[in-house]
Order: sequence, then structure tokens, then C-alpha cells
Amino acid sequence: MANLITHSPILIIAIPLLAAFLTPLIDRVSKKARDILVIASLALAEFLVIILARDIYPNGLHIYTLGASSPDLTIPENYIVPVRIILEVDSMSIFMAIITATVSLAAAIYSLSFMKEETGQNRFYTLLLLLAAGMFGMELTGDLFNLFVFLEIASIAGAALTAFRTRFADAAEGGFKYIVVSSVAALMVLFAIGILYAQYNLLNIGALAHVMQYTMLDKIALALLVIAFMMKLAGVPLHMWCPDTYSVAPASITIMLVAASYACLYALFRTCFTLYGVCLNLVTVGWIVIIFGVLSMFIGVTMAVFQTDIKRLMAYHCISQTGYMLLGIGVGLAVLNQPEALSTYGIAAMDGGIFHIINNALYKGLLFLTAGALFQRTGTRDLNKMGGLAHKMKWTTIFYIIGALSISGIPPSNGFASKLLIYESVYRFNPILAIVAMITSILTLASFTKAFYSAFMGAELPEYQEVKEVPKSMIAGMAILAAGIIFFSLFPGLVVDRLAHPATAALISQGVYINGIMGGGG
Amino acid sequence: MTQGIPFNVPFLAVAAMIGIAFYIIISQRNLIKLVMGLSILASGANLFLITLGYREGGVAPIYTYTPAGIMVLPVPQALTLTSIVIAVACLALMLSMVIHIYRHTGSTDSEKSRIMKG
Amino acid sequence: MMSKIVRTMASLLILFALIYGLYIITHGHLTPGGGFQGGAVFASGVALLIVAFGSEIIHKSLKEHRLSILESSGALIFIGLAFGGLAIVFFYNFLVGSPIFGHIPPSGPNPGDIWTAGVIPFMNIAVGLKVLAGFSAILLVMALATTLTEVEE
Amino acid sequence: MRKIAIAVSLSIFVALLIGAAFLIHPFGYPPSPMDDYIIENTQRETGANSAITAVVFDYRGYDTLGEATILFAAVTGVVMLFRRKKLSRIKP
Repeated sequence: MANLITHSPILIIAIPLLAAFLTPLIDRVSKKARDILVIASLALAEFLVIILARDIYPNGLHIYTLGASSPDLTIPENYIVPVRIILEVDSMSIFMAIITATVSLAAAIYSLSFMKEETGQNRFYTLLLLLAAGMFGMELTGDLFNLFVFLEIASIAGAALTAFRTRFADAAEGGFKYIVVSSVAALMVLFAIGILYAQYNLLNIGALAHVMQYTMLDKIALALLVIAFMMKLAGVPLHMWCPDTYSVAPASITIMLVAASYACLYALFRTCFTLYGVCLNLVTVGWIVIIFGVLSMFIGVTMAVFQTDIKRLMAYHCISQTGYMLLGIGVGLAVLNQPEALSTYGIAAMDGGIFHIINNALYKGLLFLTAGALFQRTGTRDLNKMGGLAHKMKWTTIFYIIGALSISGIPPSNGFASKLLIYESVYRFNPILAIVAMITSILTLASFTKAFYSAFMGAELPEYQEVKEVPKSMIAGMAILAAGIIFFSLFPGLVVDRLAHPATAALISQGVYINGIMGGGG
Repeated sequence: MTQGIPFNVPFLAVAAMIGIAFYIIISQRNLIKLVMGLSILASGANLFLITLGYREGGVAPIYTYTPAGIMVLPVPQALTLTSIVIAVACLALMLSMVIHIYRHTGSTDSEKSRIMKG
Repeated sequence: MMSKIVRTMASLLILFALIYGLYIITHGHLTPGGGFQGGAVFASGVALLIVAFGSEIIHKSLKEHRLSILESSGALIFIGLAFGGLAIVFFYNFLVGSPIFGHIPPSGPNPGDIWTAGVIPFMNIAVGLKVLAGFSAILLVMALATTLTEVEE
Repeated sequence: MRKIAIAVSLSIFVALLIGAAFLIHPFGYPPSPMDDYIIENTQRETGANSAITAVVFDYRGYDTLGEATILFAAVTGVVMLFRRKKLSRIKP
């Protein structure tokens, strides 16, 4: 068991990769064996993430050097600089790995029957596993160039999956937009890595943070990195691709793309807090992130109110929810070097922001899956054409209500818990921001009730007489996310202390991250 | 170690390539030209990585029959190998999607094939 | 379908292209080159065939699902070699110093015998196999997609 | 109006890059702590004569694993997009 824990960071990434390479071969043997392989590998990855999380929360950092003579030999004997690639897992990256593992497991189970009639399913599952492995790779690595490679894997797999249903005209266009935006963002990340490599001849995040002097070139590299990750996150000025891609992709792939954009959010935090950390002029960079957050929040929800396509509506809400996270973490970043402000509301804001990531991944995922179920049964995404589906599709309606309640922050739900944390702390930082956040939450509630009535309530439309409930595995996929939401709604305090707070502490303590590589090592 | 204009010409070439590539990506409406702009951006990134690793009077870091002289940095060449294959992968995927867009909408003009509005 | 001269010349030249590609793959750890570059040279030979003979004729002998089996097996060998060193660490070069391909070359310039570099030659061959199958599949499928007017719906 | 905004932002971006081009280390003299270690110890540690192949497959072999999966994903994606249609309709 101990041996499994020491090797678990690389196994979390290597097992989905191994399964992805095996799928085309197993698929020639039998379709059943392929489905079992896909679900088993993702379940095994989830199991490994959980046992690694249980090992990380008590004793902090977990180092894994690839190719060295022992896992924690980060720097070769009597040498000053790490040469090999080092996987560095702290409580923030394991927190994101939990989100990725849960979302990809739910997506795989959901698409077992969602993709039943499609041709070319073995390609679909291969790319689904590669997308999951790409996200895991981004979250667990401690090397900048490795982050770029796995960012690229997630983009290519995501774009190919978005254009999976080639018979629809707009599928290829959505995929094309996603791959162009991801390639431009990835190449900007590559330029920033080149600039940092030119100055310090290092690629490891910890080692770079150790020798960083924040020269003019580092500011340019920081600007490139922030713009690139904002493009991938669909921050407002750069969000044009997001509604087109999310509304076109199959439902299970949309929630994987949402999880992929949160992996990029993690990468943004890793560069702001760990790579640059204390040597940033924190107030300006903090305020830049806050402005991105507020813009995304407000413009996202105002665009969403009058959407007719249910998945475009949810895509715009996704942008506005990302705004909440950016606001929470931006406030924490802005006060990072003022200890008394940090302790009063900075850490609470970051806890709220990070807790909001997992909440949003769960309820946004659930809402997209219900939209997929509606599409499967009614063949359309247009809210005006739907109506009175509550009578026939019981389970989907219940799941939709759970999701809608928690996205608009109604008291018992987990969405409310994280938004409350954000409101309280942001109000002390700057009251106007908190007011904007509350208005956004009200508009979210308004648009989701509108969608609920037009899709589920109302008289039963004649052409949906014989519509029956969605098959079992789609309900199972939705049930996983719904169970997560209910668990988080019942014990928000427990989750914040056990999951979100250690993640915030890990993000803030840059020194621990650095001497994990430079200091101990031997 | 004079740091005059002539010494940094490769980095100016990289900056020029990036500027041209971004101009093409922003201004071109035809999807094929947009893909070309992106491949220019990718080759600009590769040029940048390679020129980072050059050492004055250096030879390739391979020990089979090496002539005398200090050796060029090996790591940027490995990174460039990776980014070349990434550029090829993105190019192949983008072009196959452009073929699909052309097949569905009959034109590769990004304005006309704008199916989704708002 | 090109003219008769081009087809015969292509069928003659293809041998040299493929042999040269395999040479680059296997001598990756001694001379400049390796899995990716050798696979690309090999795939350029296949591209020569596709251009000369037209994609339908090549498709008769070179099916893309067979190519994808070759590609998956190449990838599996590569990740298997990476898993091989898991006893110590994931990407450990466990063959250095062992009787198979483990010979340590004398440091400094040397003629360079092929019996060195532990796992690296095997990884080169695995990646080369994967790259040549992958690139040929892409070339074949895209050539077929644009010429063959397949009837869909 | 949009055209002017794009032109202005693009020219600022290129001016920034040209400025950065002057600040980077002079062309032939890079700092190289990591690479010197690799050049000296390639033959001893990995047994390969070519330092580049040693970096690609041993020192940073994990990148090449990511690299191989990128190629695998691209090939699977392209073959998936052009799969022959033996399609059964989704029940409306």
C-alpha cells in the first residue's frame, strides 16, 4: 500500500493513458469489454486520487521525480539545479484532481448510453480517456513545459470530441473555434516558457520561483501566461468561443470541457501564486484578476438571460460562475502581502473561490447532463419547442431542480455556501464588488426559473407523447453528480475545512513548494 | 560579450513572425488562411526555442565523431521536437474540421459559415 | 493517378525512403534523429505512393484500421517500457549496465557502437512505429476524404 | 471601429515583443546550468551518445510520452472525423 501511494501521482496519469492506448485493440474483441475497460480505468484513477488525497492532507507535499534513481531525488547528487521532470502534488492540485476524477467518471458512465447509436464509439472513448489523462497531467505536474504538453493534449482531445457528431453542421465549427483558441493560447504559454528558460535555464516551477528576480522580461512572460489562461477560461473579453463550443459538443463532453477549463484555472493560480508569488506587485495583478472576474460575472449572466438554446444559456452561466472564482481568488491575491487583511477576509475569499470551483463543476455538470437528456429525448435544444416534459421525465426533472437550486444559491444548497463565503469576504474588501456578485446571483435565478418553466412545466405538447425516461446509465451519471451536490449541501463546513482550506494554505505557502524541490530533495 | 543590434537579429525575426501571425489570425476571413497564420505562429515559436539554445561556435551535442568546440544546448532542441509534432497535430485536426465546414456550408469563408449567432 | 513514368519511379524510390527512415529510427541514440524524425521520413515515402498511385489503390492494400492497430501497439510498447522501470521510478532506464543494450560508451568523442543506451533504442523503435503508422493513417484518410465522394445520409 | 482597435493593440503587442527581443541574453551566450549537467553526464547516466535523444527519452522522457499521446489523439481525431457513415438515426 505504501508503495502504491509513493507511485500514485504517475499512476493517476498513466492508467487512463494505458487504457486509451488499449481501447482500439480491445474494441476489436468486444464492445462490452471496451466499456468495462473505460469505466474501470477511470474508477481506478479516482481510487488512486482518493488514497493520494488521504496521504497528502496530513503530511503536505508529495514529490515524484521521473527517471531518477529514487522517487524523491529531485536534484542530482552534489548539483544545484533539478534536471529531470518532477511531479509535485500539494493539496491544491489534489483538490483539482478530485474534481477531474469525479467529472470524468460521471461523463464516461453517462455517455455509455448517450452515445449508444453513434458510429465510431471506440475513437470517442479513446479521446475521452486522453482528455481525462491530459487534465490529470496538467494538475499534477511540477514542470512548466510539461504543463504546456498536457494542456495541448486536453485541447486536441477536447476539440476532436466537440466535432464528434459530424452530421450536424455546427459541430465542426464549434470544434474549429475551440482548437484555434486553444492553439493560440498554448503557443503564448510556449513563448512565456521560452522567455523564462532564456533567463534562468530552468523549467521546473519550484526552481524558477526560487531564482525569480521579476525583471521586465518576467513581467512580459506573466502577461502572456495570464492572457493565455484567460483565453482558455473564457474570461469575458476573450469568451466568444465558449457558447458555440459548449452548445455543440455532446453533453458528456461539455462537462469535460468545463473541467478542462478549471484545470487551466488551476494553472493560472499556480503561475500567480507559486511561480511568481511574493515578488509580484500583488495589488495590480490581484485587481486585474478581479476585473476579469467581475466582467465575466456580469456580462456572462446578462447575455444568458435572453438565450433560447438551453445549452447556450448554460454556457453563458458557466462564464459568469467562473467570474465568481476569479473574484474570490483575486481578492486573496490582492491582499497576499498584508497579513492582517489576509487573515481576516483574504483566506475566507480564497476558500470561497476554491470551494466554488468544485460546486460549479458538480452542478454545472448536472445541468449540462440534464440538457443532454432533454436533447436525447426531444431532438432539439430550443426552449420554445420544448414543454411539459416534467410528466414523462421524472428523474431528469428532479436532477434539473437540484442543479438549478444550487446554481442560483438558494440557502440549503452548496452554491449558497460558497457564494456566502465570497460575499462576506469580498464585502469587507470592496462593497461594490459584493453588490455586483449578488445582482448576478439574482439574474442567474431568474434565467434558470425561466428555462425551467419553458422546458418542464406547461401543457403536454402532442409530439412528446411517447417520450419516456432516459436509460439507466445516463441516470447513473447524473446521480453521481447529484449525490456530490447533496453531500456538499449537507456538510459545507466539513468540506471547507477538509478540502478547500488546505488547498488555500497550499497556494499561499510558496516557500513550502520551493523547498520541496530545492531544499530537501536528497 | 558585446550586446549590439546584430547579435539579437534572430529574436527580432521571431518578434516579426509573431506580429505577422497575429495580424493574419485577426484579419483573415478565409479559414484556410487563418490556419496558415497559426502555422506561422507555431514555426515562430519553434524558431524562438531553437535560437535560445545556440552557443557561440557550438557543435551539435552528439559524441559520435564530434569535432572540437563547446556543445550547443540540447534541451531547447528536445522542446522544439515536441512543439513541431504539436504544431503538426493541431494543423491536421484544424484542416480536417475545415473540410467538414466546407462540406456542410459550401464555403470556407468564416463570415458566411457563421451558423451560430449571438 | 499519375503518369506511367512517375508510377514506376515512385515504386523504385520508395525502397530507399523506407530504408532511410528505418535507419534514422534505429540509430537514434548515436546520430542525429530518432523515433519522430525516422517515422516522418517513412511517412513521406507513403505520401509519395499516395500521390503517385492515387489514394483508392493505396487504400486497397493499406487499410486505416490496420494502421491504427499498428499505432496502438507502438504506443503500448512505449508506455510498457516506461512502466518497465516502475520498480524504482516510472521512466527509469532499467537496461543501462545490463547485458541487453546496456554497454556504457567511453565518455568523450567515440565511434559509437549501437549496443548502448539501455531502453532508448527500444523506445526509439516504438515511437518510430507509432509515428509512421499515425502519419500514414492521417495522410491516407485525408486524401480519401477529399477525393472519395462518399455518400453519407 | 473594431479594425482600429485591433490595429492599435497589435502594434503595441509587437512593440512589446521587439523590446523583449533586446532584453533577452545576447544571441550566442545563454546561461546553461541545467544543460551543462546533461552534456557532461549523458554517456555516464544514459549510455546514449546523442545528448538530444537522451534528453528526449530519458531526462525528459515524460514529455515524449505526452508527445506520443498528442500524436495518438490527433490521429484518432482525424480518423474519427472521416469515419465512413454506417449511421442509424437517433430516434426523434
